[in-house]
Amino acid sequence: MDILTQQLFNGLTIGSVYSLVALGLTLVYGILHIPNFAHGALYMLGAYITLTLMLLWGVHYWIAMAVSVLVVGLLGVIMDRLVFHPLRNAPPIHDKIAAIGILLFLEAFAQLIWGADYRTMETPYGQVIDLFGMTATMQRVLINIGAIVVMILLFLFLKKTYIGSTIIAMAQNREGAHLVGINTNKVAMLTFMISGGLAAIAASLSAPINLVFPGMGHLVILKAFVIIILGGMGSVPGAILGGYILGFTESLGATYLSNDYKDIIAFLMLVVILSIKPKGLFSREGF
Amino acid sequence: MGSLLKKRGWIIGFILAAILFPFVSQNEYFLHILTLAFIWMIAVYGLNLLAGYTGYLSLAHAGFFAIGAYTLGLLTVKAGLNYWIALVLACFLTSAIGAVVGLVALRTREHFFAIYTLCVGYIIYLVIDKWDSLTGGVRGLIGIPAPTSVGPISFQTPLSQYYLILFFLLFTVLVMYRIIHSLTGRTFIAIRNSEDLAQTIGISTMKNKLLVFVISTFFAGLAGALYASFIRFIGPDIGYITIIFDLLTYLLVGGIGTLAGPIVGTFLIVTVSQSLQFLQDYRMLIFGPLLTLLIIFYPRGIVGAYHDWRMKSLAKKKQQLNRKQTYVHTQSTETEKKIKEG
Amino acid sequence: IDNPSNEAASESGNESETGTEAPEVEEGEEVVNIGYSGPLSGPAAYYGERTLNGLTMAVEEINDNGGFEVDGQTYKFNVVALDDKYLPNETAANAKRLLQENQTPIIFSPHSGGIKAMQVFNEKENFLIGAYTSEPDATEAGNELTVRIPPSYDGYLEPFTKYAMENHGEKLAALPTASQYGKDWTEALVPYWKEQGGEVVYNSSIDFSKDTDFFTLVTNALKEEPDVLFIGGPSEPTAKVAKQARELGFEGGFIVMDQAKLDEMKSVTGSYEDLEGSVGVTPLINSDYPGTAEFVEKYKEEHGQNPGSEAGYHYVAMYTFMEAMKAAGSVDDPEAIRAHMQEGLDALPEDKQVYTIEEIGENGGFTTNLRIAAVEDGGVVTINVE
Amino acid sequence: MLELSRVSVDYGGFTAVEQVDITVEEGELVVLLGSNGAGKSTIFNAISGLQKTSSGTILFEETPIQGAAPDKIVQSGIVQCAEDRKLFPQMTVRENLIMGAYIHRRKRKQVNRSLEEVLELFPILHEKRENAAGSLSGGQQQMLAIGRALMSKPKLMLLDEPSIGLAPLIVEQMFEVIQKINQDGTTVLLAEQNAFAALKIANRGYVFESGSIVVQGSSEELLANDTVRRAYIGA
Amino acid sequence: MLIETKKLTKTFGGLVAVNEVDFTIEKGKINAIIGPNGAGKSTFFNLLSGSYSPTSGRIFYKGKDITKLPPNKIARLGVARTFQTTNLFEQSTVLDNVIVGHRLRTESNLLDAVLRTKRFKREEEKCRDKAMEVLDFVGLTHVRDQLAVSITQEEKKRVAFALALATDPEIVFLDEPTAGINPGETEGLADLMEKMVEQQITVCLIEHKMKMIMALADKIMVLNYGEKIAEGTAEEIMNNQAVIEAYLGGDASA
Ligand SMILES: Nc1ncnc2c1ncn2[C@@H]1O[C@H](COP(=O)(O)OP(=O)(O)OP(=O)(O)O)[C@@H](O)[C@H]1O
Ligand SMILES: Nc1ncnc2c1ncn2[C@@H]1O[C@H](COP(=O)(O)OP(=O)(O)OP(=O)(O)O)[C@@H](O)[C@H]1O
Ligand SMILES: [Mg+2]
Ligand SMILES: [Mg+2]
Repeated sequence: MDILTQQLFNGLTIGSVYSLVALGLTLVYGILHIPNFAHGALYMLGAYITLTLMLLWGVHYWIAMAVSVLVVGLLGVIMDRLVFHPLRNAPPIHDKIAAIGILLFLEAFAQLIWGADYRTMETPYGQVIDLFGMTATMQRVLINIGAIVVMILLFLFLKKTYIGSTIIAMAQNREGAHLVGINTNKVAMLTFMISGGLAAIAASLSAPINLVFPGMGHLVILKAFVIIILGGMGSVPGAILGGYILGFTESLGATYLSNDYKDIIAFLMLVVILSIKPKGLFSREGF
Repeated sequence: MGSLLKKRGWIIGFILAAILFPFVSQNEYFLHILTLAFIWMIAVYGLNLLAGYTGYLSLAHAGFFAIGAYTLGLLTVKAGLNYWIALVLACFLTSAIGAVVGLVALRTREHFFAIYTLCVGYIIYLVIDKWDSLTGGVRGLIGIPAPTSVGPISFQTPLSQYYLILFFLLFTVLVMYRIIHSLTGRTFIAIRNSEDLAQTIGISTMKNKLLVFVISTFFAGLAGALYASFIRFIGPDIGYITIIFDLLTYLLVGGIGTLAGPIVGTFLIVTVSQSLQFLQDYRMLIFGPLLTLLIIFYPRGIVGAYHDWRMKSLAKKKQQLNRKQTYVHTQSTETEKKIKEG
Repeated sequence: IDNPSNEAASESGNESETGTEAPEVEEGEEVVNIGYSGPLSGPAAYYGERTLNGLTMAVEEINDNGGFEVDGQTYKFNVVALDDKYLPNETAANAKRLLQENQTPIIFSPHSGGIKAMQVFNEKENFLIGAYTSEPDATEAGNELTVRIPPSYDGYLEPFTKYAMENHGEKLAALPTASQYGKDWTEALVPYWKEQGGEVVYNSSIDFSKDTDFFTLVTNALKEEPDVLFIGGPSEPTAKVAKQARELGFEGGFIVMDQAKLDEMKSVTGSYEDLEGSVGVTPLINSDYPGTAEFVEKYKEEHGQNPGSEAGYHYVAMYTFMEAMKAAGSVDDPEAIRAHMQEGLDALPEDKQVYTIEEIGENGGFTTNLRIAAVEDGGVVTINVE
Repeated sequence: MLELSRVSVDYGGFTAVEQVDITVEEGELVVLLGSNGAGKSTIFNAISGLQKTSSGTILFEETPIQGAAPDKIVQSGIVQCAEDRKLFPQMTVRENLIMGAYIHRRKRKQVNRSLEEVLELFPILHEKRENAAGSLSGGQQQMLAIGRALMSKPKLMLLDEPSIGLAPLIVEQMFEVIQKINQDGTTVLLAEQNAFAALKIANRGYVFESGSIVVQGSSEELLANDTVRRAYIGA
Repeated sequence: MLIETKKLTKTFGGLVAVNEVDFTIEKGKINAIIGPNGAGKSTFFNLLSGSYSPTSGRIFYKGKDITKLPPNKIARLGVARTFQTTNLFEQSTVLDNVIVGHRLRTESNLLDAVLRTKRFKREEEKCRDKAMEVLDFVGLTHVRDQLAVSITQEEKKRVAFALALATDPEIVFLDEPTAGINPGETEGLADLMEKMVEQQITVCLIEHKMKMIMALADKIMVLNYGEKIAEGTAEEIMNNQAVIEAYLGGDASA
């Protein structure tokens, strides 16, 4: 087993998960300027909903995931309507605190419904396969393929469709969007919907290789913030690239530098990059 | 700004209440909670000067709080230094590290600054967590002494610690008050409003921002050092992100960029979260939405809401006065209009 | 066992009991408040709940049986539980509150930070700490009013090492949790392993609260092809590590740090197959102390799941404190209660001995008989320790 | 076509527009004159739905539109070209224009045709079509804003001070463009400080002062009115 | 000669916004810069005030090279400016807005503020007096206690003037000071500029309002596509064919 290729694959897998989470975050952060700390909670709920459907009604993994995407997307919409919409004229720090309030609530809520314990998600893709000398489970291959497909679809959506460009337009001038006849409320809801859906996909894909528990969102949210800043706020390619950079840094850093300090490496990297390029790697905002 | 000045009476009221409280109630638990709240308030004031008056939201302040706490802890426990010397050194070391961080961090702006400092804070936390040989790692640092006596005054009892920390809080408020109500304070506000404009009226923005950053880390360090000698045990979790979120919550609920905000917000949230204790596991179920609602309905915090309310009632009075005058005015324009049209 | 703040604990879907209802007090009876401060919200909530469950079960039993008598006076217990979110300063505040408002002679806390924060003032303010931590400092610092409940882990080193070396080989890779407990364990195990002629080919740790995926670390640990993998932490992520090691082709055995329980790990891996060749502590449900079976039964009935050791230990400890109160002839003199703990242990009825605790050490630590177990041929077998 | 009756708008406690009546007939070019803070933009925002009215009715083609969402109003055929332009700064000029045709997004061909027309109308935009809107100078941005408004093929166009900050040559062109737009069949409601130039191309005008209309009449009447001349034309 | 630029150039990516401009500003005069939109006028101001650093070329102030100085140092030398969009501290009163303008002429630091030293008190007083003085100068004494949000556009422009004047400048750069102001009010602002010159303050402004410029300016420079196409007195400019073609259009007298 070649350790380097194996670790590259591992890095790719983690990077895929990071990228998916970061994408949802970057949409909401970059477009609606809401630093949604509750995004981690959406991620957590995505995993729980898929899991519950599979356990309770024996729904197939993919169908469960699809339902989860819808439900979490809707939850994102509700969050927007109830909390962020009323706050749209407040400075971003307010969104931050409100999001923390939501996060606390959703975690307590998950604990109430599902208990505080760890759960495991079994998928039909547990088999171990040998991939060019690397060991992987089908699930891991799936994470990588799934992530890439989702990213391509999202990119096409934003770049090639009118509805997609309304999202971008609104990011740049909300009132301007009004003036050309865009219903900005709908766009905001759409953005939250997509963001929640992406979180659910990320969680449903990655839960089988980890565990499901109320605090699972913490694992990724902080890193997702690092990624979107690294990649330039609101930049879709930036979030993807940032996710993979972080994934590889972690897997290779843990292997060749230090396992204990690998998190510091990732954060230091961001600090260094921002010190040199104060506006992130993709300094031009937008797409 | 004018309305800020009027808050003097408010502050004197607070001071009196705080000084008299132990005479009214001997409840040690209340005393403990209040003392702890005072410590948070000091840290929140540091954050307020930076975020509220220059507009730079630092998420690294839990880290600086921890640096202050650990410096005091290590200097007293491991180096056996006198408490007061350690306290001074803790504050200055925190500010020194703050200066270095600020020098680089302040080149970024807005969201980038927030996330940059979030990362710095996290790195500080990780270093404390991983640097076993110095900080004791996850195990933490025990046996931190209480403040040593100054002449005849000893700080062993909870009551004396209460007054000591209250003293530091009042010192903080005084310093803040004087900074805010000075040219220096105006300079900071100018930076918050527009850095470009501030520069063209001759203000060196970098120098001033750095100054604010250093002062604010100084107070974070002071709060941390006091925390260490009050709880007398510290672990890496005091540098964790949750602490900065708590501090921010206190600040926002109270009212960012106001002088009384830190006191009001901290006091309110600490008491609310203590009184929700009976809910145990589910207190976040209530506290979370409560926090969110507060932010939605009082976006400028409690103090800000009070100001707005005052302004409004003042404006109403003014309008009532004006209306009488404008009535006369409109009448005359109306006749004029007729003339013009006619 | 100390479960550090950054690690969530495991399982269960039912709502938790937090604190007993105030007991029904009849004429002439008095109530003794028992304090508890632990994580009841946030990532470690489940761990907190389980410790509290053990406590409340004991207290409810005692109250249902009409309370207990000290010096001719009948008393009932009332547990007052407060959430501290795993933060030491909150524990300190809670303790102050419990003392002020409930005059609790004993306060339980299941994490070392909180315990240390209370130790600053517990002697002066005169209350006993029911310390659920295996951190040696908790008792070694010489606090006179601390009772350390769980056993220390030194006893496991020898039997674990022996079993693993005999059955699997001499190359060890260590990859336990990054908590202090995991580090302490590693610091004890690694030298011992080498002393016994073994080789340590990898030594690192996993931070379950920060690592999204363990594959990277497991890959690194298996790089040198070890015979034995030392793992540990909360049961579920530990099981995940074991499973991923198998996926990556590891065929050796596991030494499972005592924080993880084999039975709980099985619910993650699905069967014992992946855990074949593991050595660890005997799960409470597979233990055969005199009172275990009854306790397990009762716990299942109340909470719909198997109890873990933290519940069991709290249960025993509560009974022991009660017996010590009787022996001391006082319910509110912590010093006297502490002084009579040994008598309390001796007086503990057989059917309450979920664990048999032989004695309380000089410094206040309980000493328990160790039982270890291994997974062989798809099942748990108990291994005798000399 | 457009009829405002007794419309008032409040900002908090302050009444910016009070009991205003305005009518615009189809095909007309009507100008709102008034000094700064008179309430012209406020009226425009109220018509566009960006600002809530506190009382009064706004009828567009006989249907009340006060309180309707801004996007609905655009769909019904009113488009505003705002004072501060409200462009999408990081989008290119072309993308901005295309967004302008958002309500016609399903008619690709028509959108492309409008795009060509607009680029023809403003050659400078053609030149800069791949540049980000934010990098244009003030005047160029103003043209882009008008161009973007034209892209939605409005029945009624609200132009809020289109000449602000423009060079004289461009101002002249701008008014020519407006006149042309009007002649091509778009009804125009124009807010201006440059009263002289505006009245030269307008049919009728209203003069605002502190939130209410003080004078109204045909362009000739207003041009002839001494008070108007003194206050707004400076001649 | 107060300010002199030598081959001043600024490029944004491929675009040359200001192209090798040589310009001189004479003391005590009203200098105007005109030109079509996007000609580079604002950019030129940003270069002079240090907000942008030039791609090439030099800037001299009283013979001293200030090309590389940051804006705050340039301000200290006596160069003040306003922005094209009025940029005030909206939540403060007019007076508070202006007080800080004199900050650069004070020495007192944080310690003075905390200890309330004599110097602090003296300088605090000095800034306040200065603010009152300039507010009086621009004619805004009556609104000095109102919040900046609540005053009219024209008053805002005056506050911006006052803020610039509070820095004790020798020269002020005004970027379209009368944009969005009606003719009546424009005259008032023009008078104010003349009053400034009387006070020995050199004025340099960008404007599109030709009538005002022609009446006011002693010297006019015309920029087009970043290049200087003409320079001279109002009369010279009015009759310059290149300027008429590029900028004024046929109806120049309107
Ligand atoms: N968002 C707002 N909040 C409070 N007051 C406002 C707001 N917008 C405008 N105003 C006030 O309402 C009044 C009318 O403003 P409006 O912008 O409609 O005037 P205008 O005629 O368009 O002036 P201008 O020529 O400057 O564009 C002014 O006194 C202004 O200060
Ligand atoms: N920050 C920038 N980045 C890129 N291009 C810029 C930038 N600032 C200005 N430009 C470009 O430089 C040119 C000159 O712009 P400038 O704002 O100086 O024009 P101006 O003469 O002030 O015009 P106006 O009279 O319309 O305000 C324009 O083409 C503009 O697009
Ligand atoms: Mg307007
Ligand atoms: Mg300009």
